[in-house]
Amino acid sequence: MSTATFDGGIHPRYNKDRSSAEKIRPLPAPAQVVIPLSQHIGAPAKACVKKGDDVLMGQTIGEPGGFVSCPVHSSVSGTVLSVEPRPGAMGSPVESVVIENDYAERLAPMEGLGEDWKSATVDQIKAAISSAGIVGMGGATFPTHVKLSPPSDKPIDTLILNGAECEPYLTADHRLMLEHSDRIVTGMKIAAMALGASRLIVAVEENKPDAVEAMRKATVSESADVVPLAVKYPQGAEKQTIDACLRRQVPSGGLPMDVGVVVLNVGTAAAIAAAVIEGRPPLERVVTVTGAAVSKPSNLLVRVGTPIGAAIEECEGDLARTGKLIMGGPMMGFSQFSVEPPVTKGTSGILLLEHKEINLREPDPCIRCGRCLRACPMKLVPTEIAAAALKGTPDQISAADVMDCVECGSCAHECPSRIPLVQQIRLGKAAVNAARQGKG
Amino acid sequence: MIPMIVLCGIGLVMASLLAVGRKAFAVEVDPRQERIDEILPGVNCGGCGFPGCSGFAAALVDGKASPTDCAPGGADLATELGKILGVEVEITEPMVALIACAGTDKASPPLAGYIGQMTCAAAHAVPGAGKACTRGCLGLGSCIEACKFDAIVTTSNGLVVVIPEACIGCGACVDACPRGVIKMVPKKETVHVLCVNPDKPKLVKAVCTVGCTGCKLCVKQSKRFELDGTLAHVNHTGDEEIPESAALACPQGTILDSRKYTVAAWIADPSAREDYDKRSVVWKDEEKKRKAELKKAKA
Amino acid sequence: MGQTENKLYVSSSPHAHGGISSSRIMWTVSAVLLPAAGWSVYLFGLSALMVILSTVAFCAVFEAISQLMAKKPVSIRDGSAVLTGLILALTLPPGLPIWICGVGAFVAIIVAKAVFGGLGQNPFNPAMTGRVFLLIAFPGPLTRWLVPSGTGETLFNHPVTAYDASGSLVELGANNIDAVTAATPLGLLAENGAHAVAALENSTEIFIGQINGSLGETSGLLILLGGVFLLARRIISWHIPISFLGSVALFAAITNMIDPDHFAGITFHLFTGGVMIGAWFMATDYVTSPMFPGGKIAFGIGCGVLTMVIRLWAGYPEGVSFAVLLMNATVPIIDRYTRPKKFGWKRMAAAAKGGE
Amino acid sequence: MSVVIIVIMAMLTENFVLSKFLGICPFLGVSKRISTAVGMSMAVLFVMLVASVITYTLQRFVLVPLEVTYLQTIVFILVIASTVQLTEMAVQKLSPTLYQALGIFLPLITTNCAVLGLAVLNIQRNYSLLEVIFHSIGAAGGFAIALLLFAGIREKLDWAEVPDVFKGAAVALITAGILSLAFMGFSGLAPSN
Repeated sequence: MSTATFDGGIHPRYNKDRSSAEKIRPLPAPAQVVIPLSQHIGAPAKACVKKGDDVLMGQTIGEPGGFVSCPVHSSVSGTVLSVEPRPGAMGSPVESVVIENDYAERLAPMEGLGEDWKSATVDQIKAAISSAGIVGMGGATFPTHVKLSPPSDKPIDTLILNGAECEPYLTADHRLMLEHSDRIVTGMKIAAMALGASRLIVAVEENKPDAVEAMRKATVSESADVVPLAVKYPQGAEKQTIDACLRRQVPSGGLPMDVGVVVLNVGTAAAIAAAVIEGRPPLERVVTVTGAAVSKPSNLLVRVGTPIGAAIEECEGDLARTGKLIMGGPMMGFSQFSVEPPVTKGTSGILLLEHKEINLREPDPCIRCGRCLRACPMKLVPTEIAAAALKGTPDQISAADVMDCVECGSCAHECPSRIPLVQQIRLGKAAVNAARQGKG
Repeated sequence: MIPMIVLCGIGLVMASLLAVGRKAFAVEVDPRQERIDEILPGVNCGGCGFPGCSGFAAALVDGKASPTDCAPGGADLATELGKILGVEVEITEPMVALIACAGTDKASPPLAGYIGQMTCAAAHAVPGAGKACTRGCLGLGSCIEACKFDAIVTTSNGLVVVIPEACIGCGACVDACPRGVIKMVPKKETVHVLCVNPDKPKLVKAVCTVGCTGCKLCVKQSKRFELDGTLAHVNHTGDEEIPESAALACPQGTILDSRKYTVAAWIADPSAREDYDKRSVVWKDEEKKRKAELKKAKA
Repeated sequence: MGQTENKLYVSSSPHAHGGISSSRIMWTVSAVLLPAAGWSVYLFGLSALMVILSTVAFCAVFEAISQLMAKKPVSIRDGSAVLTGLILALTLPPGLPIWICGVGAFVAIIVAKAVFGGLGQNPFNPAMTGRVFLLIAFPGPLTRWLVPSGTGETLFNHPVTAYDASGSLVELGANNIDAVTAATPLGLLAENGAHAVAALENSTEIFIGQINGSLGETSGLLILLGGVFLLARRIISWHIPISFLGSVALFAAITNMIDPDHFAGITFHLFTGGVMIGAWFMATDYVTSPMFPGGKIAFGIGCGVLTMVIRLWAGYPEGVSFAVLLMNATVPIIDRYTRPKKFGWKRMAAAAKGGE
Repeated sequence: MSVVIIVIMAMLTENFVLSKFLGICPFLGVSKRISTAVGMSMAVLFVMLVASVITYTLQRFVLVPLEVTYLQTIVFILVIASTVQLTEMAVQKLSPTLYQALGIFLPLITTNCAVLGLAVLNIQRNYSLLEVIFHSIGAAGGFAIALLLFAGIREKLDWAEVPDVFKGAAVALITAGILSLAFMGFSGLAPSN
């Protein structure tokens, strides 16, 4: 039997061996943290501290701004310097709480359910997860308590833990699975209980045999299956993982819960365990700092709110050699123009590419070679969407299925003419959204 | 004789067939639509918001559009259309587009190189692309694509300018700009604030040397200037002439006085700026003297 | 450009690229055609070399001119014009006057490509358009086939000579060019029926390519090897060549079975004329072939069937270039109706069941 | 001659548009969209069929017996014009969008030389009524094939960056020329008598 996988996809250069053997080590907390109030998809949190306030480590500094929202916690103890817009990972300024670290590490009181969680109610667990402000740690940053609350007409039978980590370069999840497999499994059991899911799957790309082994060992007493997945990008995309593990396809425009599945990142599971058992919100996360311009590629445990510059310095990244500074992985990450933006709950990597690695060539015309549509994991026709996005009306663009695109970047990665297909598709999405809003 | 009969006979048969057909398939059309279609400019600029000129004609007949909505046709066409439709037409002020940004790539240098789709909307969506100012003109010329009248041109220093003489005021460029830099202004207006950045003065100064900082010095020179937060703009409803001093008083050189310099010269010709700087220094000296004298007189 | 160092660049994701480029594809395909081109020079001597070099050069020049006129950057280096020139040359007979090569290149590059906006926009295969135009405009020169020497002697010892039908060496010139020409196997078939070419059927000559014909039509073996190489490198997919060759073979088999006297067999049809080069190199042109697997198969079958229909029943003994051109015209419609289902449709029924 | 050969000939070898160069006007005018091309093909099929049958009948039972065959052209035009008018009214009533899309080209089928050409050819070749019907279907089918292929290509050209000087009719004519070259491959297929 061949390894589980999906149709389409690509084989980028993975470059994971730079950092995959590096043990997770903590990065000292910086003198000042900048904690954005919007580290998740949904309504931004509302600041509940003001300039001059004394805050404790783990204290809530932002209250959720709605159901699809998350609280935000201080990752250090110290004094609030200001609440103001600061450059965020997406470039535009984000309302943030700036805190001066007093290095006292005074912890806020935390109330976990301890080992009693097994006897706790589903609501208690969800409340613990919700107040800890846990979001999808894989990068999508969708509030986890929302994901764990599917409507009653959509029963969940399967929980998939996603340890595929198909983004090139990144090894944060890999290291987490090796070093904290027990914690991940505990988090998985808690989430499964909250969902009432009977089937548990851990999906890991088979290029991490040690992680597969570690997860197998950790789940040996559980009823969970560890499924090795073929090494292919974007194997870790939610819909593709589900397709590979279960042969269920999430319908167009639908969510995993439409096929009775919830997918959680392994990092999220670990965070759930900490939140439910110890009552500890995610104050830090594992970040892979790597790339050709980094001399000491590492997997760092970084406090949320640490400027990426501090992590780059720790790993001896050479900014003069850097042509592109990326938060996240090379396929779906965001390029940065400064080292100011802070690490957030969703930052899985900091990548420094050298000048010679970046492509400055003007795109050539499309030669209709069809590589993009063979690469597309959603079986779309990227060139047609792009052509419609550039020249067509919103109706023509949505007729080309623009909204099914997951922006994984496979098409642009394969394009011999180096056409910025994903960017053009994003323009198309923006045009369609604008037209839909216009119609009301 | 026979050929006549043959022809007439066949003609008669066919004619009666057609007559029956016309009855069976009768359709009504508003005759005004065709007449309107004929007099419209036929450039299909889309400025009216309808799909092409014939779409506009249909909308006019249905009463969904106003005769003044056709910018290329201007006032003459509007009156003409009014006659056909049998409605009174109020002639509106002719407008032109204005790129309200003077931030050349020297005034607001880029923070990083940009790789990707070379259109404004695409670059706008990539943080750090374009100039330091995230509000001003990107200079990639998506408005030029949108302009059917070749009224917008690029400058060599990272901006675009509208040639007022060529602009017919259709407003297609306004929608093409992802940053809302383009404004429609009355054609007769002479003085313009070339900045749309509403950020705090500190932030504006950090990203651009010619951005409006909301210092209110122009407001002191003419009532026609108004402040919207920390961003000045000209109120077009007023009638009085704006004095030259309004532009000269601006410490940032944000205000264009088109009686002195054309937009193109103001943006792209360094000598225009030099000339302005000289005049501004002279004016400020005189102003100082005048104030000193005033003080003296008071004392 | 000194500024490029020490500078950060921003862009939309993805930030990684697989490294393949259009020009590498073009040059690879061109390189793969070189053995076949070399073989034709070995067979036909300088007369073949002149056709190849001049056609390629003309194509490159016309490409440059058209791009200069359109005020676009000149992109000869991307190899697409050279590839077009090479393919066009390989469809022409040896000894063709250079000026006719120039006309073909003009039609291919200017009329069939530049007019539509250059690379990637042309609905018709440029080389095929050039070839068909020449065939219709200059039927005489285009069907004057030199007899191959089979020894390379013409090239090395007597650069402007060729063998005549009786096997003796003659100097090439305007007066005696007819003396050294003969009908192609397909011409013989069309004129005289299958028995005229019975000797050729299953002979090594047509397999290796010691037959007369267009430059690239002669060596089916080298073309086949080149095509398989492209397939192995994943530059082309199997759909078009296999369905093209398969339908030709099937058509030949059926007609041959019905009337062996009149219709020739499978190997004859596969290895004569342009079927090999057409299936591997012309029909697979990205720009003018369908994008989806199903469409590619339909396209290949269409090419094969049309080739055989034209070969067997229409006026021209050779049908590949017409067939490819005709099928090019159908590509937009094929693409429209062969689009694969997007993710989330195929297994929706199963998914719905699983959700319950 | 077998009707199959007549159909194939009219469709491919003697394609009215691409090898006889008849009916170029609607071929260029109504080929921007596949949907309108289909509508136009249907209209032409109807007109061709009806006009051929009527003209054939008139020729055979009126013009020849009365020895006024010199009236052929004028009578045929009269018949075609009326048929077109009828079609136009029907289309306008039944599918206003198609009517709008076809625009001026619908009434122009009247002067569409393909229809008159077909009627005259029917007579010249001494076809029987059955042959006339199949010849009309073949001719209309050929027209439809040409129009559909062409419309497909032109829809694709919408996205292409055709140089300004070649935009519109120029590139359409060049495309038609190449298509016509391709159709020449069929020459000799089912030879005409």
